[in-house]
Amino acid sequence: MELELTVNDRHAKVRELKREGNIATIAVDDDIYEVDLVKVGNGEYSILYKGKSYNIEVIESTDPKHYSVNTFYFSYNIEVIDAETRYMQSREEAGGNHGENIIRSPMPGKVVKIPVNVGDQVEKGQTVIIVAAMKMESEFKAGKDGVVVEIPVKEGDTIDGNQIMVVIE
Amino acid sequence: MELELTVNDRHAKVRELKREGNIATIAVDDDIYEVDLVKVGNGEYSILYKGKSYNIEVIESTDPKHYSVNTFYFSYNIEVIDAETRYMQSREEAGGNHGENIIRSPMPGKVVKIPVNVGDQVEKGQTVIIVAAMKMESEFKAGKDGVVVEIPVKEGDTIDGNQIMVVIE
Amino acid sequence: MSQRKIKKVLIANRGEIAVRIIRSCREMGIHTVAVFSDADRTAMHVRYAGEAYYIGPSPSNESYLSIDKIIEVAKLSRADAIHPGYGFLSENATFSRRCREEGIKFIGPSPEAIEGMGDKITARKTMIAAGVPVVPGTTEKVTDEDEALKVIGEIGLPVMIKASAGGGGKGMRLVKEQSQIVSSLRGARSEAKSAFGDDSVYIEKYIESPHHIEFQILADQHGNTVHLFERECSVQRRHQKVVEETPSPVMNPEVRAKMGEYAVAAAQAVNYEGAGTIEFIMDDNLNFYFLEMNTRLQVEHPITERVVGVDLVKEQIRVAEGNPLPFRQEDLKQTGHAIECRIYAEDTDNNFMPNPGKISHITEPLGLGVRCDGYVYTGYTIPIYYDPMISKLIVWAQTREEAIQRMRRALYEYKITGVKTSIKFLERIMESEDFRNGKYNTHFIEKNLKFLLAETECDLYCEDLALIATYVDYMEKLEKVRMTIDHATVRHGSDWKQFGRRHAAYRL
Amino acid sequence: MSQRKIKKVLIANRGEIAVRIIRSCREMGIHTVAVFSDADRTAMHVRYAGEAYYIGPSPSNESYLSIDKIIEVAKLSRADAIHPGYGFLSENATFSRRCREEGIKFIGPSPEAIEGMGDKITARKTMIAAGVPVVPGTTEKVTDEDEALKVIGEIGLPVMIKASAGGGGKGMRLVKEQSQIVSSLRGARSEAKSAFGDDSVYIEKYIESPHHIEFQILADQHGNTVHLFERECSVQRRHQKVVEETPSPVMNPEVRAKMGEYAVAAAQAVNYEGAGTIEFIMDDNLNFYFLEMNTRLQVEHPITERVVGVDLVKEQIRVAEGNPLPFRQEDLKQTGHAIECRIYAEDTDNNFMPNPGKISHITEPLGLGVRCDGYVYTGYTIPIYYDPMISKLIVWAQTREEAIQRMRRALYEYKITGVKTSIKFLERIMESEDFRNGKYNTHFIEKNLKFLLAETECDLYCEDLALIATYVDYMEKLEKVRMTIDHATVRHGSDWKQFGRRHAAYRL
Repeated sequence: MELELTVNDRHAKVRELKREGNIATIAVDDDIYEVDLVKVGNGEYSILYKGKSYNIEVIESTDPKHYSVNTFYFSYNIEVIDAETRYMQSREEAGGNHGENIIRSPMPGKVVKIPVNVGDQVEKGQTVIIVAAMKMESEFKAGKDGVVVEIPVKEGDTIDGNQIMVVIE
Repeated sequence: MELELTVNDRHAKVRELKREGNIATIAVDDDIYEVDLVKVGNGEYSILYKGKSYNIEVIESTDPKHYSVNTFYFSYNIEVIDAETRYMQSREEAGGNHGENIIRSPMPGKVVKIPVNVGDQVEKGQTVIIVAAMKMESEFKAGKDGVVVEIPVKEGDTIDGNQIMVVIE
Repeated sequence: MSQRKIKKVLIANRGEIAVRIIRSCREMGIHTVAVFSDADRTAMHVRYAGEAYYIGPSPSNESYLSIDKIIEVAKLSRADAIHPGYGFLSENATFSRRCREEGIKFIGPSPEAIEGMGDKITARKTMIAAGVPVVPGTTEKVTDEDEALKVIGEIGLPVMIKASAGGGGKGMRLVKEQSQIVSSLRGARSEAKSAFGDDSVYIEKYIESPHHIEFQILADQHGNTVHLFERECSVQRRHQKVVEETPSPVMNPEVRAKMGEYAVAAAQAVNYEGAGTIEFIMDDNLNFYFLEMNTRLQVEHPITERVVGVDLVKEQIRVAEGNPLPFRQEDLKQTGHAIECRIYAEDTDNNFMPNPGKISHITEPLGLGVRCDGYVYTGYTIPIYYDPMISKLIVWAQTREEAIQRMRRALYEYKITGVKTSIKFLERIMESEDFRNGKYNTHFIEKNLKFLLAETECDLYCEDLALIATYVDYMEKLEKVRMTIDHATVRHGSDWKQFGRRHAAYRL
Repeated sequence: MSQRKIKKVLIANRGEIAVRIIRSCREMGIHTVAVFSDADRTAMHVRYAGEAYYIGPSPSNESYLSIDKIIEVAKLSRADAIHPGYGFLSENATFSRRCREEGIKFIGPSPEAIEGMGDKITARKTMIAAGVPVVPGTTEKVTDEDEALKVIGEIGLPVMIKASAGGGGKGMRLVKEQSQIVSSLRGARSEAKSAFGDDSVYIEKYIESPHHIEFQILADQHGNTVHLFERECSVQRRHQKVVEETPSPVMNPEVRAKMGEYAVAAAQAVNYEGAGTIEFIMDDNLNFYFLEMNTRLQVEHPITERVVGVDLVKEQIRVAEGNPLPFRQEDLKQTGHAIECRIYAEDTDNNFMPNPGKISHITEPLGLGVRCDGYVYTGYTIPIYYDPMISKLIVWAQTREEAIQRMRRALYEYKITGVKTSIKFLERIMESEDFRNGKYNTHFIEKNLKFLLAETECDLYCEDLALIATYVDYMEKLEKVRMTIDHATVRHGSDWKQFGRRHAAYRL
C-alpha cells in the first residue's frame, strides 16, 4: 500500500516493495531503500542503511495521522495524507480565503488574561490572550486585523498544548 | 466487586468500599485500608498509606490472572481466583491424585539433551532433560518414579520460560 | 552548639533537588519526608521519599511556600529538621526563624544571616565593612530621582540600576548613554514598585564583558569557614544560568586564593552557617567585586562536589547537627574539570518558550564521568506550575577539553521525547568556538545566538529514513486495527466484516 | 612504533563492554563499527554505534568468535583498528596475529604476549625468571601420576591440582587430605582431558583464606609501563567475581608498592602493550604470589578509572596509536574508594540459575558518585546465548564506609522487572558484617550464604498493599475490556451488549 506523507513543504509517496523479516525494500518517491528495520520499543525504530545505524523515534502527536519524528539531531513533523485529510485540507483552503486567524496554545499552561471579548475589533499585533506556564507569561497577538469571533477558553482555565484559544475573522 | 486473590498459601478477599479520585478505601479480608493510590506508569503504582510512600510494580506474568508483584524488597506471586480458575483448580486437584509430575522450564533456554523417551520408566531424581541458557547447563530431574508420558519439546529447541518440557505419570 | 543527630528530614521542596537531597539522606540512614501539592502527587520526590504528605493546591504560594502547612507536616511526621533546597522558602528568614521557634532544625543559615544578605544594600554595607571589594556605586537605597542622577554622574557611565528588593532581572536597567538615564531610572523604579512593592533602587558601575564567578563556602557552628573554590557561571540567558563549569577557564591561582579569602570573610561577616555561595562579578583583567550572597545550596553545586570530592548536602546536614567541618582549607583541592548543563523543558527555536507536558520516553546518559540529576520519568507529566528545569547533566574529566567532549557524548545519549528540551541548544554551546576556547563572558549567548540556533546539517538520507519509519509505524497501526476488528468479525458473522473494513478505513 | 591516529574502531564484542568502548570512542571523535549476531539485532551496541554489520547466527562460535567474519567487516567498513573488549576473542593470539597480518591495529597486546601469558605453565616460568613470586608448585606440566604424587609430597598439603590448559574452574581439584590425593588427581586429569583435550596438570600450594588481588597495568610501545594500583576481587561465587573494590581493605602502602613493582615487572617480561591485569593470590599475612595475567581489559576496570581518574579505554586507544603514556608512575594516585557490583540476570533464590528474558521496566540509579554501565533497556529481551551480566554498578565515595552506604542507596534505586536479578543478593552483601568490616576472603559467599539468601523482613502492610495494587490493576483491566466491548455494542445494537457482557466475564 502506498501512503502519501508530508514533511515541511515536501509531499512524498512511500510504499513497501518487499519485506523479509527485518529487511524491507521501500520506495520514497523515486528512491529505493533497502533497510534493516526493527522496532525496539514503543515508537522507537532502529534502522541500518548502508551499514550506518540510525535511531528514529516516531511519536503520535495530536492524532494517529500526525507524527513527531526524531532522528538524533533532527525533528520532523510528518503527516499522513489520506482521503479524509485531503477533504479537510480542501475545506481549509477554501476557508483560508476568508482569512481566519486561529490562535492556538503552543504548550500546556494557564490562561492569565483575555483582554478582548467576542465581537471586539482588533488590530494585527494586538495582544489578545496571555498564557502562563512555568513562571513565565507569554502574550499571543492577533495575526491580522479583524473581529474576534470565538474565545473557547476563559481566564483561569488550564489548557493543553495545541488548543484553540482565540479565533479572529 | 470482590476479588479473591492468592499469595503464597494465603487466600485473601479484596474489595473496594469507596473511591474519590486517588483516595480509596479497600478491604483486605477484615482489615480496612484507606490509601492514596495512583498509577504512575505501566503497572507501576504509588501508594501512600499512613504517610508512608510505597512503590509497587504489578506485572502480568503468564496470563492476565497471574501477577508478579514487587515492592521494594519483596516479590510476590499473586493469582486472581475466579470461576474459571476454581474449575481448573478442582480439575487439577482431581488430576493430582494421579500424581502427574510436570517439569517446566524456569527460564528461557535451549534444550541440549533429552536422555529419556516417551514410554521410558524413570526413577525419582533421574535426569530427564538438560537445558542451556547463558553458558550454563541445568539438569532437570524426575520428581517421582513413573513413566514418561509426554515430551512436547525436542533437542535443539529454543524454549520459553514456564514451558512444559516433560510429563511423568 | 551541642551535637544532635538528625533522624528525620522534611524536604520542603520538589523536583530534582528534593530527589538529590533524599539520596544523601538515604546514604546517611536518615528518614525522609516529602511534601506535595495537587500537581505533584505522581512526582518522583513523593515516590522516592520514605513518607509523603499533601500540602495544598498547585500554585506554590498555596503549597510549597506555605510555612504553616510545612511546619504542620514536620510536626505530624516528627521530622527533626527541614531542608529547604533552593528556591521556594530556602532564603526566607521568616521560615528559618519559625523553624527555630518550633524547635525544628532549619538546614541552612540563621534568619539573621539570611536577612543580612537578603537585602542587597545591607549586604553591600556589610561587605564594605568586612573589606570585601564591591562594585563602585551607592551604599544607600536611592529613592529620589535627583539624588540618583547625581550618583550616576559621580560613578560615570555605563551604570546598572537595580531594584533594592529585586531578583530575576526585574527592576533592572543598564544605562550606557546620557540620554537614557532618566527614562531608565523611571522604568526600573516603576517595575520594582509593581514587582516588589518598593521602588527604591541602587546604582552601580556596569562592568563590561563581565564574568559571573561564584565561590562555594561551607561554615560550621564553631566558627570554621572554608571555601570550595569557584564556579564559572557566565553562560546565561536573561540572567538564568545555562552552563556552569569549574575551574573557571579565566582564573589563575593567585586570584583564586584572593577571592577565596574574601568569600570566607564575606560569610564570616554574617556569622554564616552551612553551605552558601558568594557571587562575584569579574572583568577581563580579573578585577572582581562582590555581587551578592546566596544563602542556600545552588543549582550548580554538583560541579563543585565532583571536582573537590565533597557531598555538599551531607556536609550541610552534619553542620546542622553541630559537627565541626571535617576538613580545613588546606585539605581541599580541585582535581580535573567539571561542567554542568541545565536541561530545560523549553522550545529553544520558539523564543525559549516553556514546554511542559508528558514525557513519552526518556533515556539518560550514563557511563564514566557522567552524573545526571533529574526527577522526570517515562510517562510523567511535567506540571505547568513550576520551574522548567528537567535535570542537570554533570560531567567530569581530567581536562577541560575532555570534559567538553564528554558533555557532547552525554548530550548525544540524552533522549527526551514528548516535550521540547534545550538539549540541542546545549550541544551547540559545546560546539561553539568561544566556549571551546574558554573565551566567553555573560554576553556569550547573545553574541553567539545565531550559531546556537542554526539548524544542524542532516545526513543525506535522514529525512527519507524518517519517512520510512513513519510509514512502517502507521502501517502497523492500521494492521492492528484491522486484526482487532477481523478477530471480532470472524466470531460474529459477515455483517461485521463489512463494518470492520469500513471502520478501519474511516476511523484510524 | 610510528604514531598513527585511529579514525574508526570496530568493536568485536557486545553487551555493556561494547557500549562502554563506543562511549570513549565517541568522546575521542573516533567512528565506531558494531557487529551483531541474529540474537543481537536489537541490542544497544548496534543502536549506539555509528555503523553496524551482521556477522552470523546467535551461538558465539558462529559470530562473535568468527575471526574471518570480523576481519571481513573490518575491511568492508574500513576500520583501522579492532577493540576486542573482554571475553570472546580478546585473549586470542590467532586473532591478534591475524589483525597484524591484515594491517588492522589490534587494540591489545601482541600475539606473542598473549601466548606467553595464555599458557599457565609458560607464564609461571616467565614470572620465576623475572623474579616475580609464584605459588610454590610445579613449573612443568605433570603428565605422570607418580611424578604428581612426588611433587605433592614435596610441597605438602593442602595443594591445588589445575588443568594446564584450563579455565573456569574445570579440571581443578583441592586436596586437603592424604586419602584424597589419588582420586582427585585422576578426577582433575579426566575432566581436563574431556574439556580441553589435554590431561596435563600442574600442582601448587593451596593458600588458605586467600584474597584475590589484582593490579591494573598500562604499557605503551616505547617501553613505559605503569601500574594503576590494586583491585580486591575476593567476593566470588564459583570463581566468578561478584563485587570488587579498590583500595583493598587489607592492603598497606608497603605491600602495595611492592606488588605494583612486581606487576610492572611481570608485564615487561612479555613486552606487554596496552591495558592488562596481573592477578595475585594473597594470604592473611599479606604474602602474595602471581596467579595469572589477563591480557585484556577487565570487567571491573571502572573502579580503577574512578579512583585513579583515568579513562582506561582511551589510554588503550592512545597506546595503540603509538603515543607514549601521558603519565609516569609517580603522577598516579588513589583518591577515595570505589566499589563495583555486577548485576546478573539470575535467580539467586533458585541456585543462581540464569534468567534471560524480556525487561518489562528498568530504572537505573543516578546521582552523586554513581556510575552504571549497562546495555539493556525497557522492552529489550536478554538473549539466552551469552553472559548473564546485565550491568555493572560502580560507586565512589571519600571513604569505604560511605561507598558502602552509597552502594546500598544505588541498589535500592535500581529497579529491573521482567527478569530476576541479583540486586537483592548484592544488597545483602553490602549489609553483611564481614563485608562491612572489610574482613573477607574468597570464601566470603560460601561462609555467609545463609545470611545472604535469608528473606528480608517485610513491613507489616506490604503484602496487603501488594494485594491492593493487584486488585486495582485487575479491576482496571476488566473495566477497559468492558468499555471496549460496550463501545462496539452501543453502535451496533443490543445483541452485542449481551455478547459483550458474556465476553467480559468469561474471557479476561
